[in-house]
Amino acid sequence: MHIAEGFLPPLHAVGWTVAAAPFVVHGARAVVKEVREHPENTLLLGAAGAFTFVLSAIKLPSVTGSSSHPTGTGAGAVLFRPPVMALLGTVVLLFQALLLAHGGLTTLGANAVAFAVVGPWAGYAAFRLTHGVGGGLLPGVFVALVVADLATYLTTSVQLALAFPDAGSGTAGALAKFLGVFAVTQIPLAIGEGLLGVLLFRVLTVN
Amino acid sequence: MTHRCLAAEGLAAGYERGRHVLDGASLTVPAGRRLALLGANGSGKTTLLRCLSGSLEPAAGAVLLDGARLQHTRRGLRAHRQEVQLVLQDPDDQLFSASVAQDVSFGPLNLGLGEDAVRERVAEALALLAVDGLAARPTHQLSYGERKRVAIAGAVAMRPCVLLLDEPTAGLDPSAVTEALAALARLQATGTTVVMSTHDVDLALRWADEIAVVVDRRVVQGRPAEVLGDDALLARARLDRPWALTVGARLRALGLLPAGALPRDAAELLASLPARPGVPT
Amino acid sequence: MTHRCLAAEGLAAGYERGRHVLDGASLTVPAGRRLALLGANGSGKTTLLRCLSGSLEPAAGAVLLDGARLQHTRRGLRAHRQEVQLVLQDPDDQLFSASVAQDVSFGPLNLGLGEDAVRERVAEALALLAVDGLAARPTHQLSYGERKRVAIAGAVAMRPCVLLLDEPTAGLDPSAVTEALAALARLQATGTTVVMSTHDVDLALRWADEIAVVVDRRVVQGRPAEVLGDDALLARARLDRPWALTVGARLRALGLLPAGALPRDAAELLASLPARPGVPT
Amino acid sequence: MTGLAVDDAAWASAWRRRSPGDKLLLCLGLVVCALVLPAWPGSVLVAAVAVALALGPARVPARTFGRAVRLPLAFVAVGALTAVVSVDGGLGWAPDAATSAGALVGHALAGGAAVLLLATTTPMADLLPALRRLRVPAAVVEVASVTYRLLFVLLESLSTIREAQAARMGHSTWRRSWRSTGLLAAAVLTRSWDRARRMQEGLAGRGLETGLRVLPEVLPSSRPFLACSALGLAGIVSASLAVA
Repeated sequence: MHIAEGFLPPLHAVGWTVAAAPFVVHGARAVVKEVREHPENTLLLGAAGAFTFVLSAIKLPSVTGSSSHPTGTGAGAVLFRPPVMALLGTVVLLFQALLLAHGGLTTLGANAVAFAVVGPWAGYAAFRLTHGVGGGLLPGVFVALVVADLATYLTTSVQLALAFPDAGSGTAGALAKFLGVFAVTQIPLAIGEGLLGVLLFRVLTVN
Repeated sequence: MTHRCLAAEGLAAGYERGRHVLDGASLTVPAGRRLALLGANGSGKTTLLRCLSGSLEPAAGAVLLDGARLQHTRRGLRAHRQEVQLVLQDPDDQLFSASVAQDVSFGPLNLGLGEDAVRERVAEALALLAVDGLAARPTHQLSYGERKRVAIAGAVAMRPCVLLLDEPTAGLDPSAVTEALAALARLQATGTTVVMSTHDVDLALRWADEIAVVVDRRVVQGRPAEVLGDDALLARARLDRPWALTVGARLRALGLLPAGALPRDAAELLASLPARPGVPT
Repeated sequence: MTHRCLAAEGLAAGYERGRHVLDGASLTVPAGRRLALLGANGSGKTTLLRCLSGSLEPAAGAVLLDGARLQHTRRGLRAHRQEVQLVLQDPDDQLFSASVAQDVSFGPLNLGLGEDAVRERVAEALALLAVDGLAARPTHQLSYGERKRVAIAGAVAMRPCVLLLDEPTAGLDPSAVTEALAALARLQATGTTVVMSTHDVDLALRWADEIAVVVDRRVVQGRPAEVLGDDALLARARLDRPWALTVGARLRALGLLPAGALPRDAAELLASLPARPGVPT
Repeated sequence: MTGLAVDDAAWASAWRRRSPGDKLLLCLGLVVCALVLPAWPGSVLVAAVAVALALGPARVPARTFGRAVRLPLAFVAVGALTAVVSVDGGLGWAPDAATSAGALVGHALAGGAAVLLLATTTPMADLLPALRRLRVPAAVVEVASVTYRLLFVLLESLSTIREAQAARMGHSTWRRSWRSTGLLAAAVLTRSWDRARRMQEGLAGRGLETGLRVLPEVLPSSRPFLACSALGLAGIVSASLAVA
């Protein structure tokens, strides 16, 4: 659920961009350091970005009747760690905005916070937590991807609610509205993405 | 597996730089015969094979199996895919499971067969392609030639009546080509009609009973000697004439080969030539 | 670019199933000549080319450029790569940039050349490969044959003395093969020594001045007619004899070709044969 | 795939040889106008100018542009409706619901059209080097460039593998389709690693150890273009302020 270009009021667009910046800069620093030490890893990082983009282009077998695509950033967080995902996720969002008309440039900051920062960190935390309490790899992956997806959706809803508070019940009411409306597509999608993650990691660990 | 007749009528399909790759292409795959589909790269061979297999829905025209038109519905495709299977050029696009046996079992499992039936199909397909020794190997450890044969086995395990192969010999060395052709001969013996696309005119002459050339968005079909001897057609198709036809024609003119002789490769040519000088034929 | 002599001495390299792919392989690339490196798939052609180019360090033996041994140090490799360039079989392994001109500029930039010099090199390389019309095109829109030629241009822009090509004609249709060979001829005219690996014996006979066959972990090198006429060697190498040699030998025995004639392809064979029956040669 | 359509349009656009910096200034200017100016007539003017420039001088196929503009519509419509519904004490419309919804849709469509004008005239291969001048680190631009190149390679693998799976009935039921999709995702991941590893070797001979620097084409900035852009943007601003 990318926020479309022009949908956020200017102040909000600027605010979210400022909020995303430290994370993206931190990710960029990590990437610059990695590439300085191992220039050939530029290709691996590029491949990781391309995989994240392509993963989000995979059509999940229909859950709700409409075609749905995974966010891809949860799997990326588990595979490549959240700091790198903050940068790779933002690059992928930029490509989605410019190649697929999915998202936008002024909403890039807001989308980056949801997809490239909150989603990956929440998913990764859930992954470590599941591990900590003795859950295996696959349950960890499932939880991580579901949580990453839900956290992304929650963040986007908060962003919309802050931008468009309800006339009577304010931001809280607006949040309930947006969560409710998008729940129809996002909750089955989150479970679907978790399932795909399990299938993906199962194949990888068998190999 | 009884032979069934696959045909295409007036296909328009594919899209590149504002026009169709194929436009008005018709083709009949004669049941039980070996058909070589010739064409330069980019001529539309793959597009035609994808239409015939049901992977690509043509913009116009129809694909017919025993006269019945292929419907691009879930049910129509399901029925078609049990009869017609396509093996793509790059084996890596078809091997997506960890081990050879698992990969070959993918299709039969999807047909809803029981475990024993699946095992039987897998064993049969691997044996036909002479890759039974590789069953337990991980796919990424195989050589290119082995991967190609395993990919074919995956399609063969579906027991199709018609097997379409896109450039099955591309990238193979001579001995691997010989092995691949032997495997196709075994398949044909089990009743499968084999269609192979290639741009190797020498191979097409040696192997095929029937030739179809993809040229100018259409298909020209006929007997090998006829089609491969048509220099104007070959030039339009950006193909060469097989050397055996060129050399054979001259040797016939010189009276060294009998009038009707059409040697298809070096061995046949040597067999038809006199062994010593001065012996008239 | 003056011709320089590249050689390998007693190489042991590569590792597969507990033994080296090459063991005791020696080869001399004669400066300015066309060398075809023949061998079945998996015989070690690519391993040998990778050693020669410096991208693989042999376990034993040495690679020599004008008699000087290649040192696998940063500096040694840097110097070697300015003289010797390898083009891999799959062009997608070398095209990392989305634009053709940008991709070709990668090597010259790394040589530390200024912008104008880089642009000149890019233009020259694209022109030599006859892909100058593609400079502004995106890599992902190119056909396979175009991508192959752009990958070669990327190496040519380094202005190597020796250009090593792994299966440059694999997967190309006849007209693309002709174009690729013409490009290689232009390169040679500029003073580059060209080495090409292939398993197409007919092509090797037609193209090469010198043949090296990778067989049993070693290399056998010699003149085309000699090496390609050695049936025992070819059988060990799992290769066929070129048809032109087989047919030529019989026609010489029949007195239809002059004793020394060694036609290398259909055109040369026709030219050497009498035009009408009864005319003795 | 629509993404490829936008990219194809960018490479074929009549504005392909214009400086990416010029186009970036014009399009960002339009986006800011779409966002800041009142929807009527600001958004309408921005959208009209973006569409006219794309279909006119830039010669972007109308079909491509139209399809891409429609993509975010579902989100925009649902989002705008939700924003103007009031849940305070039962469902109802917020005051000025129609106006606010219209404004939201207007801003979004105009902004979308402006971004699309950039996307359909400027390939990533031109845009990414231009980011260097905005002080984005070289390493980041290089990683993004490799991502751009590889995503086409991987998208092709993705569609071919899916097609091969479908041919062997891998998507004939819901259950099998899930299993196949898992295999598909794993296959694409292994291929992306494999690609990167093979490229490392393929590029070593040309000096990978110093990074992935390339020389972008010279696409000089045009003063008339910049002047027209500034005039046009000023026109939109003053017209909007005059009407509003």
